[in-house]
Amino acid sequence: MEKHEEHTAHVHRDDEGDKLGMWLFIFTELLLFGMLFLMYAVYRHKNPEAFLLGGEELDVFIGTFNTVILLISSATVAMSITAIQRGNKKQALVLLGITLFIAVLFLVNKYFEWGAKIEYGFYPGSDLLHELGHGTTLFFGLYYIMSGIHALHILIGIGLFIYVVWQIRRDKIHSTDYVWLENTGLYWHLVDLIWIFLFPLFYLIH
Amino acid sequence: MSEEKHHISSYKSHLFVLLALFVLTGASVAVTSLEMGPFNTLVAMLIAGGKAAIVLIWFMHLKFDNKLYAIFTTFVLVIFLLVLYVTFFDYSYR
Amino acid sequence: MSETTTAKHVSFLEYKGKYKGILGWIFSTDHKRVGLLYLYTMLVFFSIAAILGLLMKIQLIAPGYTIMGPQTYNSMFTVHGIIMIFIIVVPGLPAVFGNFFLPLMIGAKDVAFPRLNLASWWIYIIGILVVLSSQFLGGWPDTGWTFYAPYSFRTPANVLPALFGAFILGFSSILTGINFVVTIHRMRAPGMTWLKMPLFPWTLYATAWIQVLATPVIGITLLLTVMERVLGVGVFDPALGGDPILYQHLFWIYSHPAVYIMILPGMGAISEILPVFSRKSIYGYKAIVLSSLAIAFVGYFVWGHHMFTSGMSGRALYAFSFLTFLVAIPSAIKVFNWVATIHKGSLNLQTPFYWATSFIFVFMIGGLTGLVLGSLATNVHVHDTHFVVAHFHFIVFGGTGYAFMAALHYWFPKMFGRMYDASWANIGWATFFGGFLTLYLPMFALGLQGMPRRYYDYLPEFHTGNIISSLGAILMIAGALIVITNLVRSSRHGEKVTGKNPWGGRTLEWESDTPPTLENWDEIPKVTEGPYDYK
Amino acid sequence: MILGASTFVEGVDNAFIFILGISFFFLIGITLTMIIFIYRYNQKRNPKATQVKDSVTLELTWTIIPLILVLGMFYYGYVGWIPMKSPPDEGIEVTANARMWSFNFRYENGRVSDKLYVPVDTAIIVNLNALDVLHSFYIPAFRIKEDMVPGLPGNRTWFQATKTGTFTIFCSEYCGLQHSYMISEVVVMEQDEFWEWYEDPDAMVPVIPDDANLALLGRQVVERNGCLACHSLDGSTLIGPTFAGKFGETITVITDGQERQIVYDEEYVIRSIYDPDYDITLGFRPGQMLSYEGEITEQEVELIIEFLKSLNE
Ligand code: HEA
Ligand code: HEA
Ligand code: HEC
Ligand code: CUA
Ligand SMILES: [Cu+2]
Repeated sequence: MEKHEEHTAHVHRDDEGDKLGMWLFIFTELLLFGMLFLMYAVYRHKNPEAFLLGGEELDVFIGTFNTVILLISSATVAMSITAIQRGNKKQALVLLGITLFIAVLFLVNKYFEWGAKIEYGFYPGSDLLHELGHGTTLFFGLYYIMSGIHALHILIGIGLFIYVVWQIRRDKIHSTDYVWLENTGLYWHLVDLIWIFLFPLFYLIH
Repeated sequence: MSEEKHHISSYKSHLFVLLALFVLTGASVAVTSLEMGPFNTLVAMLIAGGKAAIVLIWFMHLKFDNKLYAIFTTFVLVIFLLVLYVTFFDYSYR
Repeated sequence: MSETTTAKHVSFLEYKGKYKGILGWIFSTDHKRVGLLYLYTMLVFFSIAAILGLLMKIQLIAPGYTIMGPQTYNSMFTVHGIIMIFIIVVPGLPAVFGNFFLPLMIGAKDVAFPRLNLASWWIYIIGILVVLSSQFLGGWPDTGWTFYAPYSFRTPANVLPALFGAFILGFSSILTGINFVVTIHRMRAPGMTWLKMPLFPWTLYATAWIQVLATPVIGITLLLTVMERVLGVGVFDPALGGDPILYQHLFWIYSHPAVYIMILPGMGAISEILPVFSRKSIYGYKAIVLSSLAIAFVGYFVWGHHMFTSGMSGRALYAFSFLTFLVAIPSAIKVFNWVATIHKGSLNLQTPFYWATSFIFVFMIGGLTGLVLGSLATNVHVHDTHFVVAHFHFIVFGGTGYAFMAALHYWFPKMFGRMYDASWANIGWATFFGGFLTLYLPMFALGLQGMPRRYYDYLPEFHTGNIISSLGAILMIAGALIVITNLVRSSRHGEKVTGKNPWGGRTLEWESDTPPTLENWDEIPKVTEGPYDYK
Repeated sequence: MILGASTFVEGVDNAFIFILGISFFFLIGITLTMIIFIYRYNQKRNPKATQVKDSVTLELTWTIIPLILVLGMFYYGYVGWIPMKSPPDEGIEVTANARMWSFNFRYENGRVSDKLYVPVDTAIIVNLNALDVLHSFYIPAFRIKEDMVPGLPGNRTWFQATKTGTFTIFCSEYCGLQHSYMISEVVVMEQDEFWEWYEDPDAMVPVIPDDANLALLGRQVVERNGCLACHSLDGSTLIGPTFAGKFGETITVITDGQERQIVYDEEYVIRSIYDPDYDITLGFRPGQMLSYEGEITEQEVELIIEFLKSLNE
């Protein structure tokens, strides 16, 4: 029996196409969060007072801190791309290391923040929320859902970064082939982008 | 496609962008303590929009990449805002 | 690539890769094989859902209990709806013919992300299994395919698998969409400018954008419904302050654009078939392109027409009604252009042409009754009655389904290298068409009389219509069996097709071998003419 | 069109006629054109196709004419519908309550009925209220339909009947198992007949004659309130536990997450009706049955108990 060539997919490389694909994926994410923002808008419109009061319960300091570190991590990712483009592997790895560290730090902060809230009695279905009424229930319901899904994205981002770091060390990602890093970077900026809106909407309303 | 020219942003420009983002973050925290009623949210959203634009344009490279991405992104935002607007045809007049 | 040129000349049906037999299919990244995988999967689940439809019609043949109790009936239309919408018509033409023919029609070797493409199929299968697992995890859901809050978290039935499965199916849809947009942007053959691209890829392009931009909405909505049911977060539950109408908004923000996901590729297929069988270039190419894009865009903002009686504000009602009428115009433009295309043609009356023209007929009925639904005063009367059921069967089944059949017959020789039996195909079509009209036309009358949908039982005054309709279902199933048997048989035993181009089509796919080879072309074709240049 | 008996009928039916008229015109016109083309330009008759150039004028024509027509459709739909959204200031107010799977109607004077009784030629404003899930209030003969949404205050519809008689009310929003049996009637009466009914003193505090069959009256209460949708009388399990042969038995319930044994006695039945989630019978879900507080009077509960007792015999 004659043997046929195995059909391999990646005959041609198309970085621009990969990037377009990533952008399209980002659009889906934007709309996914967009709908959560839409829900937020609707419920805030219906329960303005409760949302203001709910906002007071959240810690502006932790929120600001998380915003700042997330911004820094966005910058380090962007810089790591510059580093790779310049062929500076070591710098790229350091910059990505910082990003990874910050990503973990963000989650640790979230963990403590959530932990404190839950201990206090603010969690979906809790008696405290029940007493505080519908608006507050909604505020915290949305808070948990939105920051939870956001945290999930951070987690996925961490996974992607680990993969990218590994690939850089194996020299699979280098100064002429770095679209993986670029796309991971885009993804990470998206995570930042979402947070830029979550922060004022939940922490800064008084 | 590696033949296509790539724009390489310098570290310095990234740091400038970061600085701008810090300033805006500070501004939005500071502004919260002012009493402006409904405008508080508006201002907060405008600042957040500005930050988002900065991230999109510089960090996400919309300025230097194929213009297509910028067009698509605008288009997506327009759709989202219109959906939001149309939804409020219901909620504003209930 | 260094290997022997002979390898390239084996048809995609026969080449051997790393795996043998069925594994060579389910692990193949070849877009043509992936397309056929979708086709076979759909065939199976379409049959299941069709049988559920038939059982429902038998139940409705007389008032009261005939063959099942209300719980069974309610889960039947739910599962029927979920399968038909999320598993059959949403992936529908893009997954089958898009996968198979998009690269061929634009002169590419494969889609942009072949492995992702295969992954989409796997995700699709997983989604299906999760949806159907409810059968073994405590019974079928009974919410209707719309999962309206708050019933979907109040019902004792098991809705979680269905919600979760539909969520997974959404991913498959998104990935296909991304794949197609990138393919079309990046992989058109040299010389194929946007305006030299055939119409089927054009509609796939518009569809893919809707898939990318609308599907996440249903994703998050279903996820929230899951959370609501499990954790009681309160976002939709009125008992906790949530707004059930907001659920409907979110659901339809996806599901209305989704109906255009279903119909646009069908329209594209019809726009391919009519010129070929008229030996005449399509009338109003640009108008059809523009109207596809317009449908995709305006289609985002009309979702509220499913909610005219939901308790929304009056202002929202007329805004949505108005926009609904606007979105009907591009469809009208298409119909006129199709009819103009066959004007002065030299019509070759073959089965695909019959399906295509009957498509126009049933699509008009479906679309025009859509106008009845889109107008406020009339919608209030017929909303949630069998009038709506008739509307969407006409337009989903009559539209997408007929287009699917037309496309299947049209591309059949290219896909399998064999020809179907023409006389059986025509007999099948005629029976099917007759059955279809008998089945669904009476439902319009029932709806006007006021028979609500999702009714297990009905008042005696609705009896006549239901009897006719049920008999129609049986006739139609007979027609469908003829059509399907003929196709299945012919795919193995039909007459071999020798030439590349049995119909004389002018689009690129007809320049590939029959059936196409592994990588479609030895050399990527160069395009100089428009897609429908008949001289 | 079908039977119509309210002031909305004309506007709605006009919209129907306008839209369906145009639709039939296009459907028949286009279909005939296609058939003629298929006949005329058949390959046998017309072996050579004539290529036709696109014409922008033509494209614009068949964009603009349908556009004008659909704007007309929008207009008729709007005009037929706007009165439905503008209830008059004066009229009889009725609150319609829906629950799985029955309607009841409460009048301003406190009278509650499972059918909607209204006088002819009078505006009736119906406040729509749902207790558990979505339902919909649909009277085909009046051409009105509006969802009953739990937790949506101020949702209402109105109508003015023009004919006396009895017309069906459907629940047209899917609401679960017995959705198709959630049917009631609107009885349109002459004015004076209605007011007589409305002020019927017996209806408010029904006098139960000494020799009445209490169990039978109890059965009527149960039927009227739609209990039998969930509770069978033959021992089978529907949504809730059966009524048959239960009274006086010891059953297992879950109270506050704790299982306990309890006697199915009068007190238990009263609590089950007024506070059903207090104890949940083992094997059932809370939140299915809702309290009937304020809908079923204590007197009626007593009748129900008599009826339940009678099932043991
Ligand atoms: C393939 C899917 C598909 C498509 C393409 C459409 C197309 C349209 N649909 Fe349909 N629709 C569904 C699938 C689809 N629908 C489904 C599944 C439901 C029910 C969901 C559920 O509740 O379960 C539904 C329900 C539905 C409703 C809600 C009904 C209700 O629940 O009350 C409405 C209301 O406006 C509506 C309107 C329309 C309109 C105006 C179009 C238009 O796009 C149609 C345009 C077409 C034409 C107009 C015909 C061709 C033109 C001519 C012949 C020329 C002459 C034309 C003019 C003069 C204008 N549809
Ligand atoms: C694609 C969409 C689709 C299709 C094809 C059908 C097909 C059928 N449907 Fe379905 N239907 C829906 C989508 C569809 N339906 C939806 C979305 C709902 C709403 C659910 C809800 O309310 O939640 C619904 C609801 C619905 C109801 C209403 C229930 C109610 O409200 O009370 C009824 C009642 O009779 C019904 C009947 C039928 C029947 C008899 C068929 C028959 O025509 C089926 C007969 C099929 C054939 C004759 C084809 C046989 C073909 C094959 C075996 C192979 C196919 C091959 C390939 C695809 C390659 N359907
Ligand atoms: C929507 C469905 C539904 C309706 C309507 C309904 N019930 Fe129930 N009922 C239930 C369910 C479910 C239970 C079991 C869970 C519980 O105890 O709350 C129950 C429990 C009961 C019980 C306790 C029975 C036992 O075996 O433990 C009584 C008594 C009862 N219902 C009476 C009534 C009466 C009287 C009516 C009408 C006025 C009524 N129910 C209407 C669903 C319903
Ligand atoms: Cu109540 Cu359907
Ligand atoms: Cu729609």
